[in-house]
Amino acid sequence: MQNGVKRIPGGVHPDPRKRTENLETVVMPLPAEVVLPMQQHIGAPCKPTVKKGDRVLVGQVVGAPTDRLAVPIHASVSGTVKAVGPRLYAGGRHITSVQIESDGEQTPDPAIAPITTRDPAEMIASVRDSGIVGLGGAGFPTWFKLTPPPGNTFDTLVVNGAECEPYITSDYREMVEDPMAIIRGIKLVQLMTGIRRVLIGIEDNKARAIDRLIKASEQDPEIDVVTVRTRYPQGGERQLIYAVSGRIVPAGKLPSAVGVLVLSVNTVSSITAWFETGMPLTSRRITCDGGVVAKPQNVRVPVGTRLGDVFDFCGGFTSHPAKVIMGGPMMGVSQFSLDNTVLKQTNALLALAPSEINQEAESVCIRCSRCVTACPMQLMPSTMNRLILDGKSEEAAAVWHLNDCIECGCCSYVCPAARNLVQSFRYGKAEVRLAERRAAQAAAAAGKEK
Amino acid sequence: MREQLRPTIVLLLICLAMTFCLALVNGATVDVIAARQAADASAKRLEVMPQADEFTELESAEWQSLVSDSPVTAVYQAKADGAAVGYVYDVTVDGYGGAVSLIIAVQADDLTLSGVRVLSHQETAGLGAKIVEKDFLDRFAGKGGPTTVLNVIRSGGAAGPDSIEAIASATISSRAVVNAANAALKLSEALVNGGVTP
Amino acid sequence: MELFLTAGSSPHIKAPDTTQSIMRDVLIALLPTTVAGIIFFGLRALVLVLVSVIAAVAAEFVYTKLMKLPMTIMDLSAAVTGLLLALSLSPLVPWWMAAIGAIFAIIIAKMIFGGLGQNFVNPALAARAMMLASWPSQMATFMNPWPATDLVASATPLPALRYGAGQVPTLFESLIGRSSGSIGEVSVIALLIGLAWLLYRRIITVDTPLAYLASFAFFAWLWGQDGLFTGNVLFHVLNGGFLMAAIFMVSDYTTTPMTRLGRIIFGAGAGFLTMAIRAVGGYPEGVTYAILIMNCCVPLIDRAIVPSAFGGPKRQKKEADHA
Amino acid sequence: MTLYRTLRNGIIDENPTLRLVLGTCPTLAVTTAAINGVGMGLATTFVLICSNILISLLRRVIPDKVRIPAYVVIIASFVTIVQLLLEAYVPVLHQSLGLFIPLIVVNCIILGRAEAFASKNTVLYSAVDGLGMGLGFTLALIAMSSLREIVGAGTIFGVAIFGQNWHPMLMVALPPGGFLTYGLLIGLMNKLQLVKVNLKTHPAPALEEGGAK
Repeated sequence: MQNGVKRIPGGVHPDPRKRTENLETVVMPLPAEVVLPMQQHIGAPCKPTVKKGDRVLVGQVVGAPTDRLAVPIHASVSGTVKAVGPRLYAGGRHITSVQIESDGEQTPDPAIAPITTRDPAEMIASVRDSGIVGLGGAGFPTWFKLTPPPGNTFDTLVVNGAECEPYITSDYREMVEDPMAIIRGIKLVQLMTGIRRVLIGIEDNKARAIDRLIKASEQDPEIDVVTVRTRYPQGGERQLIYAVSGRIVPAGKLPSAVGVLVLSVNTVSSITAWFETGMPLTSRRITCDGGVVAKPQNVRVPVGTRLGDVFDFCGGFTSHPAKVIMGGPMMGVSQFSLDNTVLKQTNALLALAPSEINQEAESVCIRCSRCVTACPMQLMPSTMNRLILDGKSEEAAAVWHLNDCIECGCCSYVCPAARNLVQSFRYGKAEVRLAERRAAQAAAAAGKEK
Repeated sequence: MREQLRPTIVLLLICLAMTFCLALVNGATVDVIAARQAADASAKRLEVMPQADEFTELESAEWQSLVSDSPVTAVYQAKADGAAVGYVYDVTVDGYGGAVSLIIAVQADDLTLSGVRVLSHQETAGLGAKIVEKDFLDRFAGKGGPTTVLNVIRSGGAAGPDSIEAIASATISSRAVVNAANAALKLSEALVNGGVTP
Repeated sequence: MELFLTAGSSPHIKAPDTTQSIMRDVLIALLPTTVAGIIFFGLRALVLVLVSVIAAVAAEFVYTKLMKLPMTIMDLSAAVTGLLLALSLSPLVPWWMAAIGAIFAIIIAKMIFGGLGQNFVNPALAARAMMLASWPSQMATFMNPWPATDLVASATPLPALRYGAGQVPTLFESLIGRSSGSIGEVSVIALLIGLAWLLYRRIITVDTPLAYLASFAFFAWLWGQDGLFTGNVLFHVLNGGFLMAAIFMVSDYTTTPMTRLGRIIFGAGAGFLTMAIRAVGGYPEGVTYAILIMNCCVPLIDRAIVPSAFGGPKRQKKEADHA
Repeated sequence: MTLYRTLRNGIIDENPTLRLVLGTCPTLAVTTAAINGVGMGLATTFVLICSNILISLLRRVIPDKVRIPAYVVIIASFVTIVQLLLEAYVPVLHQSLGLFIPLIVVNCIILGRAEAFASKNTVLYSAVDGLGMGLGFTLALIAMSSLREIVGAGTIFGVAIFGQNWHPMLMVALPPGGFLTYGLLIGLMNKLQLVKVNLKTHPAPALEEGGAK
């Protein structure tokens, strides 16, 4: 074990509220039906390969990728397709979804078999078939990450076990319950990418996980467990890379620019499961917690399970939740309906009591500069906020580096005036994108006229 | 050519016309102004030396050799019924905000101050500007005498026979007036001793 | 289908500190100084404190009502301004002057510019400067603290040192508050207790006060009474309004820069100006004008310093130099 | 534009001091006492009316190329006349306004009105414009100087109006107080004018078709 080499700038220290960290993961009984939206990754949505009335088996492809980046979507239960059509999701987009009624049998697709190839290129291609995406949040297709962009090479694998958001313990439980799966997964990744050096970054408040992984990696001198300071957003890619290796990812670049590949612990163990069983990503562990959840715990659920079913399994609500959030309270997306479903990248479901969430009205900025201190990207949140509200988003981007904002929410979290800082940055970034697009269109039109 | 000429001629005519108007107004007022200025000056001198009825200015050669570096700019001999009673001085000293011009009268017989008036100043309003107030200037009346040098004490301090209490928070302005008075006293003594009999 | 229509953009949680709680902590930090002032100067200090605070809050109340703005007195910033103003006054100032000062601070220096967060100068200091210009003699007459027998002091420590008039207090006297001066500036110990509270509650960071102290101490040493590099640093630090300003004025959020580098520049500039005024200016005390002048520079400082983002070009270069 | 509108324009709508922010130098400098405000205002009004009349009379004679020098000569002459008259017959005012009388020459109100109004309008209107602008200037100066004298010195036209225990706010009589008072008066004027504009030019907006009620 070694300590993190650098302290990340900024950051905040919210109350961890990790009440589920000592509870064994429970497998949830099969839900009556699942709904699989055709977009659970970054990239174009998949095209449904089944129609109403089709019978499907577990692990069978129901959505085929339509562009270079995307990964397939697999049935998470066996049963009958009840409907294929658009559904409304948080964020206000309609996404084509496949609704499957479970037959309760969970019959696996007979084609499923362990992956035996050990040729790097073939292995990476097979990871695409597994449907695995980054399970920490954004859902970036993992197979795509495994190949460095032209001109870059990987020399270090950073395994992200920081899990800095409050409430969430799904990565932690993975590390505690099956550390060997992570180590085996790391070795598979080493095979695929040729990376030798591996750093597993874990926050110093997760002593048991650190302990387990050190024991599991005793035989492997190339794998080091690195303890990092407990601080949000320690689990952000740039932050974790800096903390464990001292390398700084240049603004606007990906970690591959400094030779680093970052995978979360759950992603790594999904790779293990894929190669050892051949079963694609059809279920995952999520933390179900929050002040109004009767029995908070970690549950393994099929992808596509209704949120309501998960909450019901966890004892239901003790009172009406003030907010239902998919993901952590700092970066998660609040949900408008319990009919929305668990996605591949969902790591937590929170139903929060009014006392747990921010309900303060926005008031004027008092220039306390706490946001400046808290910003892990060393930006000037209050200045950018003022400019964006004045309609000067482009100045905020050109002078004050608006586009380097990682939307971690630290500024809004610390603001004593409860200003909607990061919220305004999302708006500002959209405005800048729009302006750039318009400028490009105008330039193109001008070019044509000539 | 005509284009150049016309504006020139018009401007010239306007200048001539306005100059003519100014000459008229000046002619009508010049005597009034002169008379008033003279009256003003003698009225001020009368104020500081009420017993006199005639003031004659001394030639600068008569007194400038007696003292060096004096802030005094003019000396008048004051006479009552033809008999000399004292001197009246125009003095300009440095105050807090710039030059302070005063009129200071000294009795010829015992070399004491007869009166002090401020003609113009640029002291801070409400502070140094209080040097024009009667309350402050009256502190000078009767002070002085042969070889006396007046000194300034802080407002509220213990006063001696030769001390002038300063205006609160305006010691520099107060000191300026006292310096002017000391210059007048010194010159008076020199004038008396130097035989320029009043 | 059950809908949760209070959905909103992340983050969904917030740290417990609010504007009101911050101002409350500042008030708590000012408490020891206020109590010390009332003990040393008696009832008249209490009256001044009450009048100033009430006038400030009432002025904000009336202004917001008249201009039909959202009511803001509950953020307690007006109370802080009123208290800071009272503490920077001589206990002998008539109560109505304090009231006018407090109203000036709130209406002219703060609300007209848009209220909390928008004022470009520290309202309490602006009001103090106005009062210094309006009533110089009342503002410069001080009293000896309890249990002295003669009520009106001949001079406060700074003029005593500068003009050689009156008693220069010993360091011990300055520490517990036995010299004359403004209500809030005589007891060093009470001020330090306030500083400890602000730091413990993380209301202020130590960078601006330290920069102010360092620069001020250097120039105090430089501009000594007996020529260069002979100054009595400890005397200048412990007497006059320096400490109170270092703790409560240069750490004022609204009127100081947002970046750490900016705050250090601010503190250093204020330190230089304070000592420049004390040593060669027209006043024995320079804190008020020094900070007001630096307040005016804050927009420039904030505009000039654009921090490089984490991973931005400058930062990379710096790290490369380290390696 | 009627004669009344022309007069009112100078006094209120385009008050040179409070709306056009012209002639700030004399405004800030002489308004320490009400009597100075009156004196300066009336002296300026006199020059303004005279120069407006003369310039309006000569507006077809003065060639465009030399109009500015011609205006300056005319204005400067009238200022000198005022100065001589004041010195001869109102020496008290002459003493207190002293330096600022010659400065009327460069008071931009006068040159501004000559250029913007008198050179384009008939004699009668120019005279009325001069009167209106002059009165506007005078009224603004009186307002400001009275305020500064009352607050800054505790007197009005030299008469004490507060008791013995009142210590006037000296700062208001000092230069910073001049700027502050000026700013506040302009702000107040804007506030009042804004309300009026809103009511007059922006009546309750009519609902567009299909607009929500």
